[in-house]
Amino acid sequence: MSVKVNRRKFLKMLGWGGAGTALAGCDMPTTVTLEEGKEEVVSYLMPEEYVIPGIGVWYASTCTQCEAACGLHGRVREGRVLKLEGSPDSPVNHGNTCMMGQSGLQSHYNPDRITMPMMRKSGTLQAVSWDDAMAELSKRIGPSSSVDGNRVGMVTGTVSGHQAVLVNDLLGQLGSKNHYVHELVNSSVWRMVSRDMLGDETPKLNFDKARVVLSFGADFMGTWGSPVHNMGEYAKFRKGDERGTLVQIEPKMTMTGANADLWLPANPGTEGALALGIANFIISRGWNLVDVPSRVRETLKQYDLDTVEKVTGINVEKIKRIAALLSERSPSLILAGASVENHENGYDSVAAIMLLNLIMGNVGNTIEASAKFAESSMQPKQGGTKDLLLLAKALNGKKLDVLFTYNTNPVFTAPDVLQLQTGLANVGFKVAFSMFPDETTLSADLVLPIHSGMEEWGTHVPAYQSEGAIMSFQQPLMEPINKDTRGFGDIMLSLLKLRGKDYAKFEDYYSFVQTSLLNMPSSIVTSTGSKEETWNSILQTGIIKTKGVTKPLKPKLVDMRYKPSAGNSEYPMHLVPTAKLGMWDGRHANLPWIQEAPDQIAKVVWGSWAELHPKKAAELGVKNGDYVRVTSASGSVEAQVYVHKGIHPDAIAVPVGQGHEEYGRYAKGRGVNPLKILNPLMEKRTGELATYATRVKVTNVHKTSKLVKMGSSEVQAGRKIVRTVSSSVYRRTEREG
Amino acid sequence: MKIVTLKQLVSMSLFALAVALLPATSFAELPVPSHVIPPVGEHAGEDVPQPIEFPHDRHVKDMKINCMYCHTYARRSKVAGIPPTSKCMGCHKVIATDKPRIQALTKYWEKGESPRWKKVHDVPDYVHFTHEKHIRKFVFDADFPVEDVQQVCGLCHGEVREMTVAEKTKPLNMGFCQRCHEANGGPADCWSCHK
Amino acid sequence: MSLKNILENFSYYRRDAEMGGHHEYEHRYAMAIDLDICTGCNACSTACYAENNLPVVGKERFEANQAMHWLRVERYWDEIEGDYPEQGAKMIPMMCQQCGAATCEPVCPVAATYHTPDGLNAQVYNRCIGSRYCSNNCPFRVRYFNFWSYYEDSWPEPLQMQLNPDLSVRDKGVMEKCTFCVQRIRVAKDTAQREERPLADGDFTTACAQACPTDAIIFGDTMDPNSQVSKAWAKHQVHRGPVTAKKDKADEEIRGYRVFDELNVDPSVMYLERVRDTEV
Amino acid sequence: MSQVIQDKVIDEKLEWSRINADVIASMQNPRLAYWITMAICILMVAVAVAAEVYQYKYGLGAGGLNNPHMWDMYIATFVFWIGMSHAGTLLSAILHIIHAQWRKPIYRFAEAMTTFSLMTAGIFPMIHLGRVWNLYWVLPYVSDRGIWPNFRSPLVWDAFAISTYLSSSALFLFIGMIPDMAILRDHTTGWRKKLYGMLCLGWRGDDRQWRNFRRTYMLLACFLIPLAISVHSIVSSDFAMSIMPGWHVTTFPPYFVAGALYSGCAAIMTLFVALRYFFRMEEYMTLNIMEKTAKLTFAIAMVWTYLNLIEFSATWYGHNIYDKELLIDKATGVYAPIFWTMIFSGMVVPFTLCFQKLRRHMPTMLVVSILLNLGMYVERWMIVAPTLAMSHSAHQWDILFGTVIQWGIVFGSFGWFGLLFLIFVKLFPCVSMYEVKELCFHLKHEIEEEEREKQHAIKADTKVPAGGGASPAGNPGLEGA
Repeated sequence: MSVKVNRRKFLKMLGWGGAGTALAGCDMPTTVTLEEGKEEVVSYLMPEEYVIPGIGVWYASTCTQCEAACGLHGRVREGRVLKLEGSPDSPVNHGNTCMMGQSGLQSHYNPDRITMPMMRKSGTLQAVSWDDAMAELSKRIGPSSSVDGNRVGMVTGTVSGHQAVLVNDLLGQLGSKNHYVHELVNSSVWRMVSRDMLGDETPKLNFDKARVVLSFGADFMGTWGSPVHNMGEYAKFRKGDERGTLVQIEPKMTMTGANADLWLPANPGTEGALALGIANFIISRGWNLVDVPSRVRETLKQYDLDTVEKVTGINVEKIKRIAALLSERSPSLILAGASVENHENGYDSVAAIMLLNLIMGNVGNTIEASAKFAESSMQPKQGGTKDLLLLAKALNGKKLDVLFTYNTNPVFTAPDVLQLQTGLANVGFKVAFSMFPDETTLSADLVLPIHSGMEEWGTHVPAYQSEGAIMSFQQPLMEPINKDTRGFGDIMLSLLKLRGKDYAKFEDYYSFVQTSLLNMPSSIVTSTGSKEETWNSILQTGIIKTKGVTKPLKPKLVDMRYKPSAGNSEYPMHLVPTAKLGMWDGRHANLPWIQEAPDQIAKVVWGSWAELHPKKAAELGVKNGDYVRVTSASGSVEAQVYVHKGIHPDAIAVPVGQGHEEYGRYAKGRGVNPLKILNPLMEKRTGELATYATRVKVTNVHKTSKLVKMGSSEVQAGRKIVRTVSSSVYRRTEREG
Repeated sequence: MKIVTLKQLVSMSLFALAVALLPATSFAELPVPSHVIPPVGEHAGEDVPQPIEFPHDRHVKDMKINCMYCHTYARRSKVAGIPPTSKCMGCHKVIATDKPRIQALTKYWEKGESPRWKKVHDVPDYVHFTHEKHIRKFVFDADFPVEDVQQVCGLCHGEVREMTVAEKTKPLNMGFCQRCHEANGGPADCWSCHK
Repeated sequence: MSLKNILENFSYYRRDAEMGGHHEYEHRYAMAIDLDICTGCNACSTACYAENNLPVVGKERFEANQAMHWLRVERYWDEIEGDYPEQGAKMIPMMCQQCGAATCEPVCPVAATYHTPDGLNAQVYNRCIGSRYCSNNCPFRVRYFNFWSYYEDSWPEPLQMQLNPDLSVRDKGVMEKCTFCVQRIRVAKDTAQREERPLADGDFTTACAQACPTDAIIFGDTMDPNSQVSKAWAKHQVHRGPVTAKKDKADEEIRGYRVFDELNVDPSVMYLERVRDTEV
Repeated sequence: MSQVIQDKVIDEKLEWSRINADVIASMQNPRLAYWITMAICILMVAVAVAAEVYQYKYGLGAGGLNNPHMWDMYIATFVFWIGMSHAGTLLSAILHIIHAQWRKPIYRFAEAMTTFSLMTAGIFPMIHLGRVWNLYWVLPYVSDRGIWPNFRSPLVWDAFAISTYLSSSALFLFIGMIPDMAILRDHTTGWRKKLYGMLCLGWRGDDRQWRNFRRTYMLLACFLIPLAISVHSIVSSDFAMSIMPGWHVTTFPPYFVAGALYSGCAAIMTLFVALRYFFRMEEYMTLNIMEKTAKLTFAIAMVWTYLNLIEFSATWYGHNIYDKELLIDKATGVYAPIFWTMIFSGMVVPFTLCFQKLRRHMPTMLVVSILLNLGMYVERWMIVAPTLAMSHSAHQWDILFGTVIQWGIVFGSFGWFGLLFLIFVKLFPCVSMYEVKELCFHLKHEIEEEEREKQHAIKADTKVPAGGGASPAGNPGLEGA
């Protein structure tokens, strides 16, 4: 078949390849017409021993698609990275990947990448040379400049490893303390509660040991913690000698919910009450394995089953059943996720849920202390939405003159009411380190195009350490596609060199990483033989095993100030802005594969939709494909309806990630962004943005069009395509045996 | 799957027969390795202008350089590979440096580039051809003297030793491959060659 | 093959699946997919896009049911009276089942789809003339046709650099489908041959199986009795060929089944029934 | 009045010269109506060509085809035209063999219809092919690559069957026209004379030629009949050989053949009325002939209805959930209106043919025949589309009503057929002159026979003594006397 177009493209690519590592693409697609001399072949200048054209070579690296820091193997052939696979050596993902990891290729080869530094001249961003860009930087923040450290800020996503060190030192050098770490998809509240009640922000969770997992809105397969790792653990949990039972309680069915044995929606914001109710019931029956002080008993007393049923809308029998389950099949593992954390009472709800873990004796059993990376400066700086609020305040209070942005897109994720965009106008000099023209980047004054994760050296320390404290190593899988991009590390180094002398000895980030890795104190790494051997093993495995620091958990109770969130007559519905595996917080909206991959539940592609319960849909008189308007106190969005029963009748779920105003051809102007209409509500005790607390009203706008989703029939219509069997039998055999 | 011999094949059609008769002569000079039933088919190759007019005849016939000395990947990979410039320079740093072609080559070398050669022997992108397997079957597994490897290469590449720049003298189309496969017991499964 | 060959071996070629087909199989690649731990996360599907040069068709063409995902994760809801689907959703990764008695093979006018000695259901792109009969005759509906010249706008510069050179890029008018990543099989065989050893289980696996975060997909050769997959098939009493005697249901642990087995197409993919705890 | 006279299909007193004159007149100086119809046809073809060019350039997606609807109107229309072609064979060959005289005035255009509808049908496989430039791979030619078509595939059988059928029916048409060509050669001038001179292959009309001619004609007729049957059986196996619900039906071959004859006869009735009206052929295409055609159509309609019901009941009692679901969905789902149209115009409308008054009322017959054809067309659609829309995999269900491109091409095919037919009627006699003459000749003789018998009867009568003897009351001739 004729693939002329591709052939021409491949020739171009060879032109590129000729300059560097790529070699005679002797089997690139060609046309059927095989006239001689129509194609060019370019040989190596100098052959590298291990590179044989036509044979793929695998290099170890690290995935930078989310914060989990999975290990990768990249298949490189003729100088192009063709396929990513999980690295079996990595304790994070054990050789597996998720759809985001697979799509890493597309963010690397993305047609919308920024190829030149850009500077704002007379209002518009114009391409400039790196020299000009660096000159501008030194003018603004160099030693000669009159920059005031306190008025310099940097907003990043989660950073760890050597990046964290550099960011830290740069801000330190400038005398700034304003490092805002913003992640929309986070579990900050859970971390705060674990810190307070267990003494460990990210305790190790042993799914495989648990016989029951009771998850309050923790989409641990999708967006909670380290998804790929969790899914691996989940498989063990299911395949153990006794098949574990998963109970999921959340207002909108997530991917995790879709795999639950029992899925229930409690009234949004009342999960805490449910947890306390269960706790109360368990204690009243004396099923608890760990006793609690009487004052706690007293507080629990008020949560008798009937009250709880009234509050949560979950039937007493179910509650009893869950409680019984927890006691019958101890040890269990009880988790809390986004839909619980991100309410105004989030902290207390999670605390209540954690209390269940304590009384069921899971702590030290299914919940253990995790090893922490010894070098604190390299530990991941995990963020949440708290810093977003702080940033907005700082901006609107005109507290910043210089702002660096890296690896996060606050302009997209911030609700309109925070007025981040206008706030940014108050900042004199905004520098964006970015691969893509996203909203934040395009509002900057200086845009520095950076390497993709497949062009850059680096180190990442996973926030969630499952087996000892490891550091995941990232090495380039191919030459930079654009000659005018630079590594984030390199740029930071050159900035650091502007002032201090400490970094003068490293001519680039690579040498910095290498030297510091090879010179790590033996208190951190046990070096295996000579430096060269160590380095080679690092390159081969992509994993650096270190001696972690493990502090034993010390469970303690926090005072229960739990209050269910109040109703609202004007805005009767709860808005559920769901992040999902794939789109994540919207950073992957520019990857065609992610756009075309159907949502795990609704199976909708290439756009936004709103999930409604049939009851509510009937009330509104809408069906699949009809448009509804979702109005909150601070704005409104319009989306097509997808009706299914996996959602609370009083909730409407709009997925996060679409609705970009910029961000390249695949994302721009596609769908709507529910984050924009969130009310500026705060989680009372942590100060996180309460993303699930916004109340909305839904109106039928009497507009309809075909809902673009995969698959037509919602049910199997008598076909036995997916068969289901009851697990009761397993347990019986097991009990007998 | 059962494979038939060339004799049976000829009965297939007069056309095939006609094509089959042609090359009997063309192999006169280049001795055919006894263990191979040569593929049949002729192709009038057009001469392709190359950045440097590389004289195969000098290297192969006069200098007796083995094909696989330069096309070094042939026995290891699906592609034979164009020799890296460094390999050329290995000799031509000292040899025949006065010749214009060599000087042209040296220019490339100094610029740190490789010449952009034009591809002469090519198969469509939906064909999966590996030099390695053919070399293994007809040379190494057959204990055929490696120094005579050009006879094997010649089966599909013609008498390169007589050419300056390479020229396509075999059709390299499916009929050509398929007949040889049937004759020499190559795989007859579509997917072993098509991708 | 030559006409002579056909005539000589005619009786042999017309042996149908019940008689083991017209192949002395060298391998019979198959899968075992555990629906209990399949989370429906779509990693397999995306991995397939990456491995097999699948074009991204865009919203309009997706709407017109012209998407090209060789592996799709189907999602079904229970038909329930209650308010909520308390047992979650039903997910199943559906790709070409590489049927032993494939219904697509006999109907292709030009024999562009046929059975390989590896027990795979081959599709030879450059032979296909696009009569689309094969797809019409596929009960699983897993054959995808190039209704447009997708390649023209699927890989804008420099995305096309990611294209896998081990596969051809398909043009309009050609039928295509999951191949069990035959290019990987090919590479593995070449490597094994190079190292002068037989092909071993786990030498290679399909893109989907490799990506799967829960390792729900097992891929291997059912003719190698020690391979993971044939063990799984044996354990769950699923056998090659047409549907035979009922399984002994005494052992409830047996969950294996093949979709549309009643049609006697002998699929090479065994699914394990999804388990749900009905006591909670 | 005698039986012979009563249902004689044509007035035997027609002068042979008159027959020639009338028929030749019908071939000359076309009227405005002709040109208008011609223009419409050309327009339709133009539209189709434009659509096809677009589709060829951008791929079959332009036709709205998708997964699951890999086939759609193209195949339905293909089957429809193949079916259409059977009527000609029926009239010209089958009735020829069983010596049904009344076919003679009308079989010529029926035979032409066969050829042209085949020429139309033959286009569709190409239109619907993904890579039509490789169409020849379907044929078993000796290839340098040593590969062959898949002889197990019904599509390959199609290729053989249709090409054979087309060529032989074209031949049959031509052979049947030879004597007329000669007549035309003698009565025309200019280029027409040259043309017919060539085509009549030096026909002089001597005994030897007539003898050979009759033999050849009979031989071809015998050859054509099994061919016609087989062709549509093979077309039906395109569906019956698959495992799809609603396609995998054992009764498909006879069902398709019946359907084919049915639609063919309906088409003949339509053209009959049209030609009769436009070419003033009242004397040749008489009401009696229409009656006979109508009766024949009714009989076939009943056969088709019967087979249809068989299929339904088999599905209904078969307990194959896929088939059953599909049937129910056809009758109640999105396709229901179309399905019931088919049932109505295929099973109910034919009963109008039971009434002589209606059979002899041309406008009614026109409407009825068009209804029947409509019914037969949607029947084909109801075979192709719903099965694809609702096959085994519930995930891939989809309803499809085609796109402008697709419909354009489908309508264009009718224009194409019309175009060919219009050219034919002006180039060749749409009524077989020599056979009409035969017909008159035979009739004359039969009638003279009767007359003679009558005379005998009367003579015998007079011999009988008055009041005595049995009167041959059985003889209808007496009433006449």
